[in-house]
Amino acid sequence: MNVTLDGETVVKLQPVFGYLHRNHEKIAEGNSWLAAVPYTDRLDYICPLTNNWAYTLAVETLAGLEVPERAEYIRIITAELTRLQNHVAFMGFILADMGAWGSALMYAFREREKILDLFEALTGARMMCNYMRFGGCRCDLPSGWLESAGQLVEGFPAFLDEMEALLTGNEILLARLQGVAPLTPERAINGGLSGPILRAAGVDYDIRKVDNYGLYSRFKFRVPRGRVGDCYDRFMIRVLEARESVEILKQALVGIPDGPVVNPKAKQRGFRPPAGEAYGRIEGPKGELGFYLISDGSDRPYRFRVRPPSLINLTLLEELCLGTKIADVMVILGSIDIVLGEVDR
Amino acid sequence: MNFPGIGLLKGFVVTARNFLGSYVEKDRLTTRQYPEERPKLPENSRSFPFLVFDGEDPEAGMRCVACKICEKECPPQCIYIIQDRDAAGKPLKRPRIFDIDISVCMSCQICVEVCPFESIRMDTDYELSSFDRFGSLVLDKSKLLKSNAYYHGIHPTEASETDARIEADRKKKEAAAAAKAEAARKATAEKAAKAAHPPEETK
Amino acid sequence: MELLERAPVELKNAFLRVLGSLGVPEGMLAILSAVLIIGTVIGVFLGLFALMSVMERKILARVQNRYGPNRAGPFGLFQPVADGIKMLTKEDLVPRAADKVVHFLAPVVMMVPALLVLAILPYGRDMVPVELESGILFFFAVGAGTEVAIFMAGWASNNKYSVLGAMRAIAQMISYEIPLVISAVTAAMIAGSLSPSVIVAAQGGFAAGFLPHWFVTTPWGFTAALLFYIGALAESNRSPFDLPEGESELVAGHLTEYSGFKYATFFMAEYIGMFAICGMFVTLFLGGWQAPLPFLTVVPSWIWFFGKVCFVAFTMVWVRATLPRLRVDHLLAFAWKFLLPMSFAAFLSAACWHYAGRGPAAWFLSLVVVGIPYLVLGLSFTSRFSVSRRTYLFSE
Amino acid sequence: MICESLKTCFDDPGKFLGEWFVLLPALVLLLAAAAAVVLRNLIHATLCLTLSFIALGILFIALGAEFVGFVQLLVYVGAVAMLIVFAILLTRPERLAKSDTALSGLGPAGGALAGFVTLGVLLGFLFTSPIAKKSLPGPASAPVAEIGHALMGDYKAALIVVGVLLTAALVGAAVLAMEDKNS
Amino acid sequence: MTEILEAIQSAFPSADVGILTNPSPCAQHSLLVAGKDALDVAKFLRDGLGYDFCSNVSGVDWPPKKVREVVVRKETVDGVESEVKETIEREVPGYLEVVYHLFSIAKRLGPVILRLRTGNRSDEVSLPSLTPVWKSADFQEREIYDLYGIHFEGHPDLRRLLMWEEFTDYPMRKDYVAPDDYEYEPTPHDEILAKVGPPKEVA
Repeated sequence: MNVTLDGETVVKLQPVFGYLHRNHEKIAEGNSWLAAVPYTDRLDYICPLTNNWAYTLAVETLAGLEVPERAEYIRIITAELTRLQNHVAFMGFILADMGAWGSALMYAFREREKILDLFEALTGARMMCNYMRFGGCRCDLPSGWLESAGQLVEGFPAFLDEMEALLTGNEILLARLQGVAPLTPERAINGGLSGPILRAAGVDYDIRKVDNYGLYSRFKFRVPRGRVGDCYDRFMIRVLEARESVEILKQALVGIPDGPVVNPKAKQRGFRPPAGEAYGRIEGPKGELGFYLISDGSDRPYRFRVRPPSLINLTLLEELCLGTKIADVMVILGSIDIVLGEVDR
Repeated sequence: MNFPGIGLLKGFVVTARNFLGSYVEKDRLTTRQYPEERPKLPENSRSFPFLVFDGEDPEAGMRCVACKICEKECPPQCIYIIQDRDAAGKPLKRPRIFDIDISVCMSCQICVEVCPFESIRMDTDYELSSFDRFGSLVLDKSKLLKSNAYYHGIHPTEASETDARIEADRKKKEAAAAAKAEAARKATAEKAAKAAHPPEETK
Repeated sequence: MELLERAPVELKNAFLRVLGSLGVPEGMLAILSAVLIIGTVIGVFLGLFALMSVMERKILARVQNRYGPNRAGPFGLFQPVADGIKMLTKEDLVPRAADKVVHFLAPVVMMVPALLVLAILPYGRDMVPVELESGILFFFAVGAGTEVAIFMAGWASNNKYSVLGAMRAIAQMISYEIPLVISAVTAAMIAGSLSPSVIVAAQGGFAAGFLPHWFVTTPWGFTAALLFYIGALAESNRSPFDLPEGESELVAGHLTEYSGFKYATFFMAEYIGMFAICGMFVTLFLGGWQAPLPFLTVVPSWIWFFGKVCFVAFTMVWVRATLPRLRVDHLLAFAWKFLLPMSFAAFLSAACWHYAGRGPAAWFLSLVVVGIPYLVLGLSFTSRFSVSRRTYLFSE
Repeated sequence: MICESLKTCFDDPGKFLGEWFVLLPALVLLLAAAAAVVLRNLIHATLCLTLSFIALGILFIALGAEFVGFVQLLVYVGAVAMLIVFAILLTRPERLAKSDTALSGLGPAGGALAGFVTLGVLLGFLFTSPIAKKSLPGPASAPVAEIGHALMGDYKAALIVVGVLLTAALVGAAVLAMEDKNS
Repeated sequence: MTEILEAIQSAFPSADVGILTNPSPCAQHSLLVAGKDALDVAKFLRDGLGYDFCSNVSGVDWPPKKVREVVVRKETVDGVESEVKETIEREVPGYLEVVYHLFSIAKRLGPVILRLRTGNRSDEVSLPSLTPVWKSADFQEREIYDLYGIHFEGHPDLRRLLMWEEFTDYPMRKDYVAPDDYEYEPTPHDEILAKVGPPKEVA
């Protein structure tokens, strides 16, 4: 981004995009519906499984496919694991931005590696999972996966306490985060913010509670909301959400039923959804991730549009940064938590 | 008690615990010395595709029949198949050229899913870097072909499931063939029987 | 053990006697002994610098649950050799629009104070390279040279990042020099003289058999040591105060346009400066070469000195691994609003401790005199960031 | 003469150094001050000024007045030089490389004249007034403690006055800075 | 959806707003609004009905396409009335379209889909920008301008979002042909195919 300074304070700020633009939508329109799934891994490469879920959810609303219960449970478990590792990685990244030389980052990545190993055991790849299919998941859980996931979820609160001891009370961190770039709820809604940043500004809007997609209504979990909406709130909301995800995981790992993993009637290869359009969205770790699909009955999507939470959360970046110091610009950009794969698509 | 600086002290305690812990607990020292300690990959981890052949001779036992479904379905279009023809030019159920350009392949495993003949599977070997950007990054048929035993080595459960499925298909086909042969035989028998008695009806 | 204690000095004299017998004139011997001392001191500190550049990365790594450099040589000990060769072979770019002369002079001017300062540190029982009557004053007088060097580096590179970095560095060093000087003067006041060896001597002896008389054990001493430590961190641009060159948005501050061996000289000057200020911290508050326990005096004194210096350097790396960076206005506000009044409080409490007879009663009196301002100032400073105030609403 | 002084350097370096040592920083001082005046580039001029401060500090130390030398180094090099540099940096950042006040024709002649006149007056004063007659006092070996007592003892009033003056100056600077911040 | 339409028509009798049915099972019907009164409808939707969250803005390109229709025409052939089914080819003119998905945060209401259509695909390609109403549409409209070429009036800072400034064409349009002047990167399969030569036709 081009930042114009007057001494230390920011006068003008213009974000510049397009360096990682590979026109994901044009590629998807050239390939079949199934071939688009591996490309969704590359959108927000920190949370591949939630991207897959958003795309398959949109296709299921388009074609009206039902998803068996076991597949819904697996989807919720993998999505919550992804949210966990994304929020933990966020804590590490924002500390690295503030110059803490990577110690919080390394602890976060130590835990994230365990989650990625689980993904590799299930889907075959740590980050490029390509796991969800229309009407369910590609393959069932390997033996012993649930036990290791249980162990991980068991040990996670202890790790979160350690991270909070290192971070939340730290006076320097408080001085640098509190009171920086506050945001009012109306401005956040009008600016199209979604996800943890919107809830940090005090708006109670979590798509898992609003749309109740994918059996989320069956699990008891709380949605934290901030009051001031500054960088510290955005940081704390993610810490509290990580704890809520651990709650959901505990309930899901216990209650997972047996049964088919994919809807037997759904055809994967020559899949031709009926003509029409659909907008499906989920609560991704970074915000509302939506897919707007238009199909004209052929085996290629006519229009494949991704609603990128990272790009739209940057709409208010200039407004937040005016009048702050350079060191704050780093912290504000860090607190919005963007991934460039999703910003530029 | 909340006197100023308590947050910093707690932070120091955490880093100290990690510093001392890295000498004591195994969990707090996670680096793997790669060349010496190889990572133990989980069972269904995947790197690049390879072709499975049964029995000993790679060419003869190859399962692939060059139906080109995987070539169509591959998202980045990195598979090249040219069907084999015998001397008379009649297309054979075997690929003459089967190249996978692993510099383009994103190991998404869709070819494995769509292949009706269970002939392409995902390998786990990840040390494929080479100096030559063109020649050695395009694996031709000879480099791709690996025996079913090797397949059992890397993905035991998946391999046994595939074998079970192939067994079931073969048995079903034999049963169908036997039933067809049976029906054909019955039909010829009736025809023969009809041929034997036609004179009565024509009186 | 006595021999080991006097080893370095005896070695030097023996060497000189051999030379003397070879007919070298008397005058030349004096110069030679001076050169020998300088050589050993610089050699030791360069060795420490090399060791420190590896140990810092290894300690940081261990804090972050990983190994740190262990490929170059056993346990990565040849890493400094590798870094040195890399620095030597790297191309030394000088920007076209830069001010060539000043650009070249900056690392030299940076190196001079870092080395000069080593002259007055008491390394052993009576092993002080230069016995100066006002050693502490010399330390700060020469220390001021680094600011000039940083300005020269910042200005000569003719690039806006380095000017910004240099301005920040100078503002930071000036505002942290005052608490540094006052806390050093507190220790000097109690010891009654500005010369380091007298200060170390004043910290000799043991109270109640095992408690050493170090200044850090007294409440005013502990606060003065803490303030000196924070000042030291700021003075050598390390960890929470590495604003000038460590910022993620200031590229590398005043060092942006330096590469190759000039960058290595800056790097070396920073480390030797850090060791020098650790040495001063040890001399002023941790009892220089005094042994911590009575029966431990058998161990030669200079081992204690370098042991303590390494321990303080370890804590500096530990701080660097934990704390994020301060923002510029917090940095300056912290210096002027918190450190300065606290150093006056420490000064006052040292006086109370002295005039109340230095006994346990005096100990509590000075604790009170230092404790109250700490709580008052601290709470007023952190009242703005009340952690507990932030409650979060949860909805089902 | 050179070889004779070299000989003394061999047998008694202390005496040899003592003699020449005093002149070296004085020479550097003069050269740096001259350079500070002549140089066109302002920043180079400031750096030469700092060099002259350092040379003055070393001169004091060479004459034995260690305390004063170190204070000179600390105060002038540490703070005053920085002050001058900051002042230059903040006031005229753009036309800094080339200072446009070139030495016009009349300038150097007038300067030299003024220089010699002051030199004459100084020398005249030096040789005539009674104070100069007294022999140069030996290297002042006043230990720091004595200076401390003197400051706190008979020069108490002077110290307090200087203190007040300094605080007044600081307060003035703060008000000035405050003013143009919100103007 | 119908009550929203009534509300809009009661508020703006002159506006021409229609409903577009969506054949897919999820039945997310959309409101087709003419360009001229889009701003008023948008303000009304935001303030009147509480749809304050504009979640998604997408551009869609509908190129002109031939539609074959069966038309029943009465024809008197030598006095006899007869109906003749005739298939005539009608050319439906192409247009560019912008789709807004609106949600209400407070009332937690589902997507209201607003569609604006341009005159045609070549010269009349301007639409009123809704960024003054919803700030979130800012970057997304810039992206549509960049990839589709729809010019948004009233947009505070209409520049290309993803492409570089000098880029002239609109890549997401259906009739976009990728220029082949990008730095040609020799890919391995060209060589291999060259070596193998085109598939030999039957001799």
